Amino acid sequence: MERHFHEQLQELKNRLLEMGARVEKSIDLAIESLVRRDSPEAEKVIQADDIINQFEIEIDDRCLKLLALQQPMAGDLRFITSAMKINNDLERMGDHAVNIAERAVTLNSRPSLKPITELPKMAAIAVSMVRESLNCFVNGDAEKARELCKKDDEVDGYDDRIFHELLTYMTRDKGNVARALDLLMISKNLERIADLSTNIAEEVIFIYKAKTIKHHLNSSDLDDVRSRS
Amino acid sequence: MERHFHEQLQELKNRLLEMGARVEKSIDLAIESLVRRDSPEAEKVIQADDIINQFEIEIDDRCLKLLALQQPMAGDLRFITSAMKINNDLERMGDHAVNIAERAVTLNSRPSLKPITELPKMAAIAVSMVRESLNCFVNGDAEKARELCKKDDEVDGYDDRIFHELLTYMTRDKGNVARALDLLMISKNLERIADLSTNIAEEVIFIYKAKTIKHHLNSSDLDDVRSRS
Amino acid sequence: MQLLSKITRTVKFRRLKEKVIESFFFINGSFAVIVLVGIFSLLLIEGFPALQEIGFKEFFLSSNWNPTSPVREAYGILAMVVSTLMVTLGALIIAVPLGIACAAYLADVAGPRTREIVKPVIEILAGIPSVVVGFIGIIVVGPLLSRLFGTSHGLNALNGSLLLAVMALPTIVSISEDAIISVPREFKNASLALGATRWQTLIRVTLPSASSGIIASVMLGMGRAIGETMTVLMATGNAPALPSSFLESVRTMTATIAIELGETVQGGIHYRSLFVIGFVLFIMTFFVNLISDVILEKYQKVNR
Amino acid sequence: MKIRKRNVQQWAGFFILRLAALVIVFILVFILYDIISKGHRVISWEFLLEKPRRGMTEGGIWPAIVGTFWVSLVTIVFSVPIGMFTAIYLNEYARQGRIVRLIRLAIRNLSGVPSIVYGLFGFALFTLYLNLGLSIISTGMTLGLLTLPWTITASEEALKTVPMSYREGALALGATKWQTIRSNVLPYAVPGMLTGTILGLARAAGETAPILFTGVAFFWPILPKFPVNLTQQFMALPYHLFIMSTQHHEIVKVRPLAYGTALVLIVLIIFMNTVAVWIRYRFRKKYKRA
Amino acid sequence: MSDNKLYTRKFDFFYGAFHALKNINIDIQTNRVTALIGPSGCGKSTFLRSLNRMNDIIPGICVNGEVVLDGKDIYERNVDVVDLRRRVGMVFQKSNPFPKSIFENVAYGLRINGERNRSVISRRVEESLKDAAIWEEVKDRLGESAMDLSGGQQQRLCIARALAVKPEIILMDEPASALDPIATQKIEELIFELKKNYTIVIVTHNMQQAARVSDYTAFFYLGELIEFGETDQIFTKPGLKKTEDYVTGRFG
Amino acid sequence: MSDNKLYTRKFDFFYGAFHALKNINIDIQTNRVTALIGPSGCGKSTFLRSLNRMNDIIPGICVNGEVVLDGKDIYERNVDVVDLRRRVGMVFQKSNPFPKSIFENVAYGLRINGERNRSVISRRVEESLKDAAIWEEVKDRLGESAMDLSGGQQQRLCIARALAVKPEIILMDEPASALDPIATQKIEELIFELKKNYTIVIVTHNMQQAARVSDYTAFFYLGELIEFGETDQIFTKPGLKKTEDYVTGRFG
Ligand SMILES: Nc1ncnc2c1ncn2[C@@H]1O[C@H](COP(=O)(O)OP(=O)(O)OP(=O)(O)O)[C@@H](O)[C@H]1O
Ligand SMILES: Nc1ncnc2c1ncn2[C@@H]1O[C@H](COP(=O)(O)OP(=O)(O)OP(=O)(O)O)[C@@H](O)[C@H]1O
Ligand SMILES: [Mg+2]
Ligand SMILES: [Mg+2]
Ligand SMILES: O=P([O-])([O-])[O-]
Repeated sequence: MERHFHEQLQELKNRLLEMGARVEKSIDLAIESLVRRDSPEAEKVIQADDIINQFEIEIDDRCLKLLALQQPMAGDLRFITSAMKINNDLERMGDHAVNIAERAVTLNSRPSLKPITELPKMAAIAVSMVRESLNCFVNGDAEKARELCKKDDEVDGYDDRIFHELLTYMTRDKGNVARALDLLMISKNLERIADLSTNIAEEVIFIYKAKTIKHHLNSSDLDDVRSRS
Repeated sequence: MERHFHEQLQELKNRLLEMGARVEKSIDLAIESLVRRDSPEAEKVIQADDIINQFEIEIDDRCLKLLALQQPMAGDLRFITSAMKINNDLERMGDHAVNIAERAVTLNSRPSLKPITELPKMAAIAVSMVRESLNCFVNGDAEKARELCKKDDEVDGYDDRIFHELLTYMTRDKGNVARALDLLMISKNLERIADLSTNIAEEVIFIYKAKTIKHHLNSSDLDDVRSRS
Repeated sequence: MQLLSKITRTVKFRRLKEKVIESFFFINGSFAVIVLVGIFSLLLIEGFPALQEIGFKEFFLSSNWNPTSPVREAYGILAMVVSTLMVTLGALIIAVPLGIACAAYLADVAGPRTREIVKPVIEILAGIPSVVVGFIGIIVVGPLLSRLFGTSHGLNALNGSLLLAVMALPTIVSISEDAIISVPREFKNASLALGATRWQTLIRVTLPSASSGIIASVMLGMGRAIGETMTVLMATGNAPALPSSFLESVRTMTATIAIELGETVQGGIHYRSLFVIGFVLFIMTFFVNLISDVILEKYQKVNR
Repeated sequence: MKIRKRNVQQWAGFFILRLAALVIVFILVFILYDIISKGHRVISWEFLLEKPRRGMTEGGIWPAIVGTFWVSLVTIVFSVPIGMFTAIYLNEYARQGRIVRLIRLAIRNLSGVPSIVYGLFGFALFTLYLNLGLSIISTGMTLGLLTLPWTITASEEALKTVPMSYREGALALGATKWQTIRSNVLPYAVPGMLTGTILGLARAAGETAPILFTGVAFFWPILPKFPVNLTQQFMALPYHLFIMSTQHHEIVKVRPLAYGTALVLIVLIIFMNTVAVWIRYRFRKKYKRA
Repeated sequence: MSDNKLYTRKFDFFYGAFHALKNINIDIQTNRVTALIGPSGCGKSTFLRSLNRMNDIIPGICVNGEVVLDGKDIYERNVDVVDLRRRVGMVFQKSNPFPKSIFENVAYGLRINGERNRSVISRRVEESLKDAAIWEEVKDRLGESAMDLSGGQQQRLCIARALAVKPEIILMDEPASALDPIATQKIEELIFELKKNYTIVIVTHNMQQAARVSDYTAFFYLGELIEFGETDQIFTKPGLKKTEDYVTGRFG
Repeated sequence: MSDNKLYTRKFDFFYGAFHALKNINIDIQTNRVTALIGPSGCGKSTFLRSLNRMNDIIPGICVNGEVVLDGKDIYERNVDVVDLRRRVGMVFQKSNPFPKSIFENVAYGLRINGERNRSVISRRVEESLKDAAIWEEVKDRLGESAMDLSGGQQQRLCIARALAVKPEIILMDEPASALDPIATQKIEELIFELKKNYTIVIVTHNMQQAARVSDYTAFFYLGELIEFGETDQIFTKPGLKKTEDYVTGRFG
């Protein structure tokens, strides 16, 4: 039997997807503004965060109402509590995008330190993780979510490389320190975004397989889930 | 009428408090190991994280069961969903403590860059925020929670100062860069811990005043709630 | 160990005791069957020889009943069967509308006060012995009818019908009222909530829902009328002929038995023929009751 | 407009119903009035306590009262225990099956058998076959059979009003069947059984047809003395009334005595009814909340 | 004053000397579901039955204040109760189909209103059965007795019967309390559908049910209206301590 | 084989030709609450009543397989039903106090067991009433009729009555379904207390109730035991699709 409640669950899903799309866009834009040295673009990201925050409040409220009014059980319940967490994760991704944008503005106001090549690649992977984790969530694809968790390693690899590269820049020239630091922070932000996507993927597995895989470091299901930064 | 359910809520509260105490201790230890250059102490922190993670899983499970089995309403419902978030926040604080400890180990393995004076002060404030926010949560003190949110500014102030100080160190001597960077990251971690405490305080206000104050940047209740890192 | 054996002993004793008690009640329960079978077979045994002697055809199809005739004894019961049915029909024509209307009034219209007055009245009416009603028939109704219709006396089928109507009314009223009152309140509420008036509710919902109970009450009333003896004996004039109108005197089957059994020779054909009449009565009422029973059962099923 | 029409319809309908009820009340009032107004004149201690004299044109009805009493007593003794036990069997012990269906069928048919047929049966069985002769005992047993289905039905009704939950409650506590019946069923059913029994008896006391052939006498002034004389003939109120109103040679002269007899009979029966109703009322009040 | 279709002002209700409802002011929103909750005996049913004057059947009652439907006090002398009840339909706790055929059950309301036209009747019957989401289950057996339906089907039939006379408001007194969870769910979904076209007031013992089906919730206690507001508000952040205690089960 | 106090193996139950329970294997854990849930007519009550042979009252039933209590099949021929029912107490859906005094209600079970000693009886009565959490409410009116109590109090009295004979297991068939939410909550709390000393099996229509009160839940469907497991498992992560569909209301 189709229930009104199930429509509401669907709606909740849609809202989360929409929020996810906005977050992806913010991340993309922030990185673009950095690459293209286009500060107005970064400003847009900062402004857009308000909307994402609104999303978060709205979705949280929605979940709370569903919990209060519909007494969800089993899968539905796990879905809603996970939605609350995913919501939180997305909002934090939004914040990270803002952080990137802010750093971009600072960097854009000063001469370029070096051509930015690695960061966009890293960002592309992070954004794809966001998108895919949400897709897994929507399609209930726990298998794919499990694979996705492995992608996080790639991003961590980028972060490491970028860190070392920037360290070189800093040690090479004192004048580089501040700017390199900014870039380094951007890399850290992207790394966090990827971590948060991993969280989402884990939640998906939790919803659809009813298994808590977080922190089960030696679980054979997923050996490489990292503890969070 | 006293209900079995209400006992369970009380138990949930206690578990959260216990987890909070462990997190505080981890932060304290991590900073101490840094100040006293005592790496084994830091190792303890890293090991203790497993227990904190276990706590998180257990509390999350507890909340889910309460939601599924007791159909909480109104205040009780808000309490449980907030507990889930606070749980998450505490676990992340634990992770930050681990990060600090890891950096401390790295730093301890090299000569001291400078006497560490500001960081312990900052840490003290952050830890007090953790403790106090949890106390507010336990005692249902929304007033105090509101005040607590202001303390975050102090921590941010420390972060700023430490950042600038370290920047000076870095620009002064290339050899300092790596170590300064580590210290800087520790400061960032502490700053995040304070932010997360602020989140908890916000949740408390939400439970007991049924008001979402997050992101209401121009709300008169709390002008200075910052958007998260 | 000792305790265990004690327990087993008490259990055994308890079971035995229960068995004995149950058997005792069962024996009592069988009594009704014995009585019914007894009545049936006794009537048959006592009556059958007469039927053999008289012949079915004459017995059932002749309307000439003259067992004491010195010339030729006649044993045809058609006239009294017709009389019985006629008086009964008359009674029903009067009692059914009146009874149902009264039942509907009591169950659905009357206030609790009125009901508290009228219900005992009905019960008292049911309690009045048939001789008393017959007595009234002779002394009050008879003269009244003779004056009304200009006949020489008022002891006729109409009188019998009127009195039988009075006898049947309490049965019809009380069983119909039961049926109407046990129509679930919810039906009435539903109808009222749809904007029906109380009258519409009564006619369209309540009475139809109670219909099987009402029909059963009519059948039971009919059974009562057929089997009634004293009133018809006293009030219908006792003329053993085929009646042609309600103003003629008639004699019913029951009245015939009542009048004649005392005068017969035990074991004689007259004596036995009266048992056959009894048997026929038995069968007639049996079927009437059977029908009402079937209806009642159906109605109980619906209202469960 | 439409609304008014419907209200008129309702008013007229209710009016007819009310009229019907009035007619029935009127019938009873009329009968009672006629009998009381004409019967009360002859009522005296003499009328009640003396034997009839002078070919029953004078004197009282004492033998008829006594006869009715003794017959009723035999009826009770005969039908009440069997009736109650049967009801207990049917309602408490019997499992739905062939035998029970048969018993119920028998009971329902017995209750429909015309009273005159009981008379025939009682006459043939008790007076002839069992050789009890024309006697109080034959008559009482005949009426006992007549009332048996009523007693059973009334007792069963009473047992049915005891909620199933009382029985389940007791059984679930480990009571045996008989313990359950004795402690949790009978106490609540007995008043109802009593009511039904008395009502049945009141009807039996007014019966004439079944007793015509089993021992009632036109004139039998010898009073029965328990227990020896239960085998003698007797007089009974309803039969006396029948005689006085149809068979007497001076029918007009004894009419006041007939009215008197009718009054006594009716008062007796109404009295019994009242007692029964009173018991039922008390019973209902006591266990209403059940 | 209010623009609502139905509202009460200073409404008091007495059973003889017993003051069952005290100063009730409530606005029933059009095309919304309003749920009445509260502990047993608090007056929910009494209030509901006041809205179509079904209480009139009970002797010795007395009312004060106003119940206003379309700007007119329904307790005024010249109001025709029969007409009122046609406009304000009712569904009862225990499903109560008449012992007639399914078709006749639904047609009943039309017939008593004098509708004779066969095709009009059968069209309305079909519509109502469809609206009550039971058409598919009974369309092939309209002539069968309504008593043969399952409990949940009977209840939906009763709803269809109420819909047939095109009421403006539907009152439901614990319509699902005698049903099993699956039938209950169907009724709840039906209520959700119905509110598109009807204004619904529902009494329920079951707080969760009130939460699920209603847009507005009124909390009664000891004959008083304690709190009235949007359902999600009442169940997530009630305004008063008493309401919070009741919905979280800290009561009594 | 199992070490449990009560378990069933390959248990089948027939009402005449109707196969009401099919191959039920279940282990009732000692000192735990086991809830039986499932859609209407799935056989919950039948199963419950099989455990103390209350079904024996119904004619035409037939059972197969074992119901083992303390290692002994209760359907064996030489088992004394009366004794069995004393050991396996029962509480019914509608409270059914006897129309006697409160005291006599509780004392009834003792008396039919032949207990005559006044002081023993009155001590047991007090204990049972205390265990059933109703002593405080009735201690000053033990002589009054039990029918004057409220519905919830009556139900607790019935529980006290069942406790008085010191059963080992208590069966409850929808014990709160006729009660309002507050009385229901009291019963639920009581069940929680009782499991310290008794083994409880409860049938409930209300999934939420099963979730709240039980430690183990058995989900029945069409006479079969679909899933049996720990309650939190069943309601948060059921093992089977059918169970998940039922508890999330996607059923039927
Ligand atoms: N006909 C009546 N006569 C007298 N008092 C009544 C009557 N009907 C109800 N009451 C009383 O009025 C109060 C409110 O009753 P109502 O039936 O409205 O309660 P409710 O909230 O619907 O309760 P429930 O949830 O048990 O149905 C109760 O105290 C009840 O005892
Ligand atoms: N006495 C009986 N005779 C025949 N069939 C019966 C009897 N009692 C129950 N049944 C049938 O057995 C099945 C199971 O009935 P049971 O009462 O155990 O269901 P349940 O799960 O308790 O349902 P509910 O939730 O409605 O109480 C149903 O299909 C019912 O129709
Ligand atoms: Mg109510
Ligand atoms: Mg059941
Ligand atoms: O009731 P009757 O004695 O006249 O048959």
